[in-house]
Amino acid sequence: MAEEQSNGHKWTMIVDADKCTGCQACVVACHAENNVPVSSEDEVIRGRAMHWMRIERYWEGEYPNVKARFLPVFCQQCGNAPCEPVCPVYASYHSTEENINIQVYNRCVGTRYCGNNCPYRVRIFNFWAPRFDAPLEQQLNPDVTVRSPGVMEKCTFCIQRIRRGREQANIEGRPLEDGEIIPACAQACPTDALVFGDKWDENSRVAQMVPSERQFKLLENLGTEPAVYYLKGGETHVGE
Amino acid sequence: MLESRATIGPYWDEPLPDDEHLARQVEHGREEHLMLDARPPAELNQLTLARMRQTGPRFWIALAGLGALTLAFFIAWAIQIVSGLGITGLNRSVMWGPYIANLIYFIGIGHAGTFISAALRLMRMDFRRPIARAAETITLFGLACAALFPIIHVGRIWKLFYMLPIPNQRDLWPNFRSALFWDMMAITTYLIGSTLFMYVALIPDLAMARDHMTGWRRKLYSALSLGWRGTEGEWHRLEVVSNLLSFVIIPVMFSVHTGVSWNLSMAIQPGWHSAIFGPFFVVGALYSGVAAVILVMIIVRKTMRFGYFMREEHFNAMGIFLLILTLTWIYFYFAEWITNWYGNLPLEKAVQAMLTGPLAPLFYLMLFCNIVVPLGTLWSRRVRTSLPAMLVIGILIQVGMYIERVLIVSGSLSRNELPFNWVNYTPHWPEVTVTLGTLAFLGLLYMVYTRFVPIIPVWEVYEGQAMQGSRRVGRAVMSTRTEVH
Amino acid sequence: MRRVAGLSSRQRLLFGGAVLGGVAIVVILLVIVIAQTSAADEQPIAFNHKRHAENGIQCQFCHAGVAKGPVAGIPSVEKCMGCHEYVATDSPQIQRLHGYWERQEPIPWKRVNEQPSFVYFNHASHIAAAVSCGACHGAVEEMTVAEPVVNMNMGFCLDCHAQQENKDALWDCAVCHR
Amino acid sequence: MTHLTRRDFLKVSAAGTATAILAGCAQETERWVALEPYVRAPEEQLAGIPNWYASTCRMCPAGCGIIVRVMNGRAVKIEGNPEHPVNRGKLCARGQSGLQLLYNPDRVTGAVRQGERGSRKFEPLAWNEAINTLYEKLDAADQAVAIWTGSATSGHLCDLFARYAGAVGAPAPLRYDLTSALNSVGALAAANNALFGQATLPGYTLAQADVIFSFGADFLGAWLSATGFGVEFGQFRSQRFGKRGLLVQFEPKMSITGAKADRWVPVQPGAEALVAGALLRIIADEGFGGAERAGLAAALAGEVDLDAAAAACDVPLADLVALARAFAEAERPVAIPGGALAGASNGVAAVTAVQALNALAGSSGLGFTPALPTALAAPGWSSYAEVQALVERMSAGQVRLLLVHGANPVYDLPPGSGIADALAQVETIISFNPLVDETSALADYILPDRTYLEGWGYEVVQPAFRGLPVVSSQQPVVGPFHDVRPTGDVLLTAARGIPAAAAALPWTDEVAFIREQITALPKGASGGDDDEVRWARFQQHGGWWPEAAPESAAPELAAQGTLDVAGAAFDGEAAQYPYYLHLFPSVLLGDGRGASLPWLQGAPDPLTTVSWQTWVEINPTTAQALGVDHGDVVRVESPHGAVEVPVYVFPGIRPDTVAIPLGQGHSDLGRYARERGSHALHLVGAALDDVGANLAWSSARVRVTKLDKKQALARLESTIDPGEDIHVPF
Repeated sequence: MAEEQSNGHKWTMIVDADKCTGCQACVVACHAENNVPVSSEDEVIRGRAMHWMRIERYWEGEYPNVKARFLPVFCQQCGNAPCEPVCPVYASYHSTEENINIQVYNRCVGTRYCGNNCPYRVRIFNFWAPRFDAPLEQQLNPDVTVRSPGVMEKCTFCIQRIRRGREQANIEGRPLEDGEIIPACAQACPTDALVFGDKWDENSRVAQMVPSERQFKLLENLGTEPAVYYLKGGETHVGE
Repeated sequence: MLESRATIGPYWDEPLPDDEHLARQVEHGREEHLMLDARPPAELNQLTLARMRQTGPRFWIALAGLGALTLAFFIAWAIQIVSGLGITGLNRSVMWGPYIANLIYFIGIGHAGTFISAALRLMRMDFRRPIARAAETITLFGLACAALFPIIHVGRIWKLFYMLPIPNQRDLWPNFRSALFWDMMAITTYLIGSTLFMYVALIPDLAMARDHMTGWRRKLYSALSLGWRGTEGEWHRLEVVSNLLSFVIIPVMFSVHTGVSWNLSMAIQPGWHSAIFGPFFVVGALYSGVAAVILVMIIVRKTMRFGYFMREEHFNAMGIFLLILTLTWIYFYFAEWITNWYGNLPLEKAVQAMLTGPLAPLFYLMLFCNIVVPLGTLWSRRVRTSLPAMLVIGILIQVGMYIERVLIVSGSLSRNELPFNWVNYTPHWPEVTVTLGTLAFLGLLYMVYTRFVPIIPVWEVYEGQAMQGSRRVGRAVMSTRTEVH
Repeated sequence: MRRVAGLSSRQRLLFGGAVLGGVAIVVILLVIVIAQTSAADEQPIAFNHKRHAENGIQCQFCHAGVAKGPVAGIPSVEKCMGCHEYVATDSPQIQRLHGYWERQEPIPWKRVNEQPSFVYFNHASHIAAAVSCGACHGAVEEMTVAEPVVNMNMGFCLDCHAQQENKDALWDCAVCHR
Repeated sequence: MTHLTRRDFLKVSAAGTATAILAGCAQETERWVALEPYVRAPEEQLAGIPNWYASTCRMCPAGCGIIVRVMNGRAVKIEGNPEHPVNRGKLCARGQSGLQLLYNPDRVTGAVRQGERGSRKFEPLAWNEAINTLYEKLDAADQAVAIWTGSATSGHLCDLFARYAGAVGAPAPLRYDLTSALNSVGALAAANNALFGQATLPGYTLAQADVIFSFGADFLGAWLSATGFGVEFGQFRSQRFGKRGLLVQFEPKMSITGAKADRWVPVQPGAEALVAGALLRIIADEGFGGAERAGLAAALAGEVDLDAAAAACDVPLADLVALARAFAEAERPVAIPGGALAGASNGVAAVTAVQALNALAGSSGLGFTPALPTALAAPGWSSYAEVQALVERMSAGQVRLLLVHGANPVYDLPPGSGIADALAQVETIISFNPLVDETSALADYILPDRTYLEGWGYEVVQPAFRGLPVVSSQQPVVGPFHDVRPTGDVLLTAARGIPAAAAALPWTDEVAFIREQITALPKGASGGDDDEVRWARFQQHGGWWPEAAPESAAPELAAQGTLDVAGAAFDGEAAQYPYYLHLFPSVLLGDGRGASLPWLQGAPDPLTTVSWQTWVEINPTTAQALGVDHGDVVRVESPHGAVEVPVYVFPGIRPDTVAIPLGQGHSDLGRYARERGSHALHLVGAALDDVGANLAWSSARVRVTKLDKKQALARLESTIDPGEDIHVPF
């Protein structure tokens, strides 16, 4: 479904790979904000670590000219999302208001088709019932559903923050400001590697950052039209 | 029809020709061809009905064994529902495992039954007559078992009704864009169609059973036979309906496996995203399905002593059919493999590298089972007509085709676009139990079914034998006896 | 019917047993369902909305969060005591209230209207859109015992959302589910 | 599954189709946390609307400002305080996890007494009795009381403890833990003192730097003030006109700072001083950066074997020359020493050599925390020599009462220090830690302090950023979750019975003390003319800092003479112990405190993506020589001890070095930490470094033996080699 610029918002994230230090602040912030349970050691070994976002680390070259590159990967909120058409019950659907992908947990029956069809592998499945050893459940964010076992879940660009921000602006009868809504990851990122905003708002920071020559999209060849733009990591050379 | 049968009269009343050479030829023909080796209808009836009551100790032992496995399957399923899919070996990247492979596999083995019955019926192949019902039955139960798997597979079985198009106040419908939805529709349609197709053909035999049975069986059959009396009008309608259903069911059959394959090929997944998957899966399904029918034929013939009905000619014909399918399947497999190989896309190559790397034992076993063995043996008539040989080949093809499905489903998923997320898959006990248990369940259903309905379509055999001396010219039925001689 | 009548006594026993067993299972399951869904339990204090409304107390006086945020809120014991320290102190219900106050215990009110955990309803947005309380809660000011009036399911919400001007924006799943 | 809910029951019976459909009818209304009505509603609380409270993070000593989102009386999220000069609205993984300390299932819920030390059988103790006990023990111990504080001890508590100790004539409280050792605050302060006459932690301004040479300092990971440096680094990478700066990292094992560096130079452990000296020598010899800089370099650099330096870096000499040129010719070069090099036996010399590089450009990127206008100051860290002295006193039976707050000496010190035996000689040990850690397990009493989200406090921030002196505020964001009392109040109450202390500690409670300290400060950035307003603004804005940084000149080089570039000495013969041991704090678990928090345990290590475990990083070449691969368990043995850990084959490490992260290997500290991984500090001896003040924790050599065992690594990354065809997707 093509997206049309309407009165909605085109939420966009910019990931500056040059600044990402892989420090995991965003990952833990996401766990805290979105009630993502922690996977046990055995589950991680079985390849079921639950993170809505992860920092992929790729090695380049060999010692001593070795480089490690960090790539934060979370739901790319594709404009042309492969996960959406395959869901038989519309649990994975495209929000025409926010122009991101929404996962409706209570609608999900758990066919996991969307998970297979996501080339970024950012959709995770609740293989077990979530567990929070008492009293750790006191921390749970009341704005986010605790997902029941058997459903798919994924990064939502902190839809609860987006909605809260919009509702608040609505109640107060004013337009949204750029930077008013920030997802937990971008908020935590010490180096400011994650920038979030509405691309359709011409004055927003993201709208100005998108046309960078360092910009690329992850697996762009698949035509998924992600709403996440990456900025290539640079290199400063010695003696030039 | 009944009238025509009456006017031409049973040819077995004819004496053998006087010429000794010719007499031997006719005798040999009768030995080989069921249609030429006619027996009085009453005898056919008795032969079939007697076997339905036959339950020796071996029957009960087999029943108990299969029952135990089936029970294990349902217990494993219940445990999986309670504790969540965490007990399976599925993981973050390989979200579809043997459950989906089983779905494909069971639809596959169910595939050939109705095809054999319907297509061969339309092509007026007489050899189908005694085996048609045995084949249709495996379609029925194969599909029923296959239909369990989406239910076993989903995370929230108690919300499965969301997939049904139920009008509701919330304006929520299933997603008609989803291949999964259409797959479900196709399976349901095929299941209903196959059931009808089989049931329609079953009515005269149920009526026959009703007429020969007493007690509760009589009650059961009189209810099931819907008051069949065998009037000419009834026979006429039966033929019309059967022919109609035969025509209708074949496209549905194609749609089912194409639908299943599209679940995979419509996805952005190296190893899945292939244009050939539709026909490839249909052929693969026919391949495993025909092999399954042969297996069933052997077992039914052996355990129920149906040597009279299932003869060399049947195994020979099915063997040839299997050989043709082997070649077709090899063609498709080769076409898919070489396209990917020549295309040299890194991720497709990664999938192939996995098949020849960590999964090599499975991969080569699959090639051995699906290509080497059938291609090397089925050329020989001796092999085709040897029951032990066909049993082994049939089982090997089942194994091979099952492995092929698992490799396609779980194998491909373990290599995806971002190499950071590659992961291998090993099944855990629930998948193993459920898979074996479903096979047992299929066997159990089949076994019980053979004791409740005549597994040989007596009327069809009888009709075939009766029609053997006749052919249809326009609306008239004429004797062809001279041609036989 | 004739068939059943024609059965032997043993068969009838079996048949009847099967029917009874089936009915029993259905009843047990229904009880479970009802136990799950019915929340109309007795409140710890028989609060009378009607009486309070008659005395001119506005909804927002007690449910103070209703125009400010998602949750309307239940007043604290302190707030009740603000009036009832002096008002109607001889009523047995008010004496119960005093009991909670003296023990400094919160009143364990039974929830009357509740949404499942995956539904995020924002009272303030609805107040801002001038939806009256009664549109969903019924004429609470006429109730002696507060009861849910409408079945607040998704269909009920959407019936109303569909009639709004910005219906497309209100049709988004993320409006309520997050 | 701990309890069977109705929904579970329904699921049990769901094997039948009818039941399955029925289960679907049942609404999933179960809420994890229900809204509860109040008896007295706090004025600012409205159900469903969050409140934010500013406070200070205490997960490490950096002193970042936080704001905590509180809903319905529950703290649900910690975020960075955008106004705070240190972290400027950002917060690291450890800071985010503070909530799990507050709501940790293994917290000590009230005062307890332990009958037999180490039995872990605790009897509850009424607080009256507990405070009385503390008073009696304090009274009885008189001067023979020792106080051991650490990173988790709030600044105000350090001050109160110091005042108490001063009043009764006891030795000053010790402030030492593994964090301070790993940050090598002792070596940094000693070197700064020697070079610039400033015995404090250095601060660096990276935002405008054009070249950063970092020697071993993982300033983006777990060194000093990672979030503050992270913010600086972000600005460093996006300077005006597209300038992104040059970061060169010299370290034996790639840290995340090394991963972000434009050039990673694998310097041999212990040779950092040599390399820094070589850089100076080259600058001096080649005259890079103009006469002034070259002259300064010539004055500092001694005779250095340049070829040896290049060899120690595994780079050609030409590269080293190019690096020296880049540094010398940069407008604002910064050199940062830290991490393992400061823990080597030549630690102070190495730090000095690196810090000296800063002097070339007039120390433009270097700064020291300015003093506050009042007597308030950051409490100093103790040196390891002082720790040794206390351990000796304890062993000699001269300490009758030991108070432990915010530190965990049994875990924080290598076994060779003799801490365990020393503790056994102490008559009474009282711990104030919120969890039963290794030291609390040996304590007689635990009088748990409130966690920082429930308690009051302040923190004088060090190192400071942008030259701003900062007193960060700490206030309760939620009511106390358990029956725990603030240690400040407990101490003040108990001290009232001791005449000498009562006079020195006249405050009724700790808040009165904090208030007095804070209101003495002049008007800061948040304004406030009278005390009341200033006190309120202090809490509201998360602390006190001036509107603008006080004028301060760049640090003047005080030292003269050439630098000492001798290599470090290592424990163990090279023949017997062929590999250097490189210990490093985990980015997530820090010095081990994080191990009790599931978020940190479950988050993958940035470079190895391993969670929940300890591993040893080995170069692929070395691994091949040893015949080991990922997940093979090896025995890493030093002259001081041995650990058994699985191998992670790590491309970014020198072949002659193996690296083990610290943080795991707890025998206590709650269910998430207990019996998990190994504590590599057991491989380290208790020797002192070149100035005889700091623990030389990075001075062991080890041998590695393959064991016939495997342990699957809990890696997030794929365990499958993608082969050569698959490229990094960017």
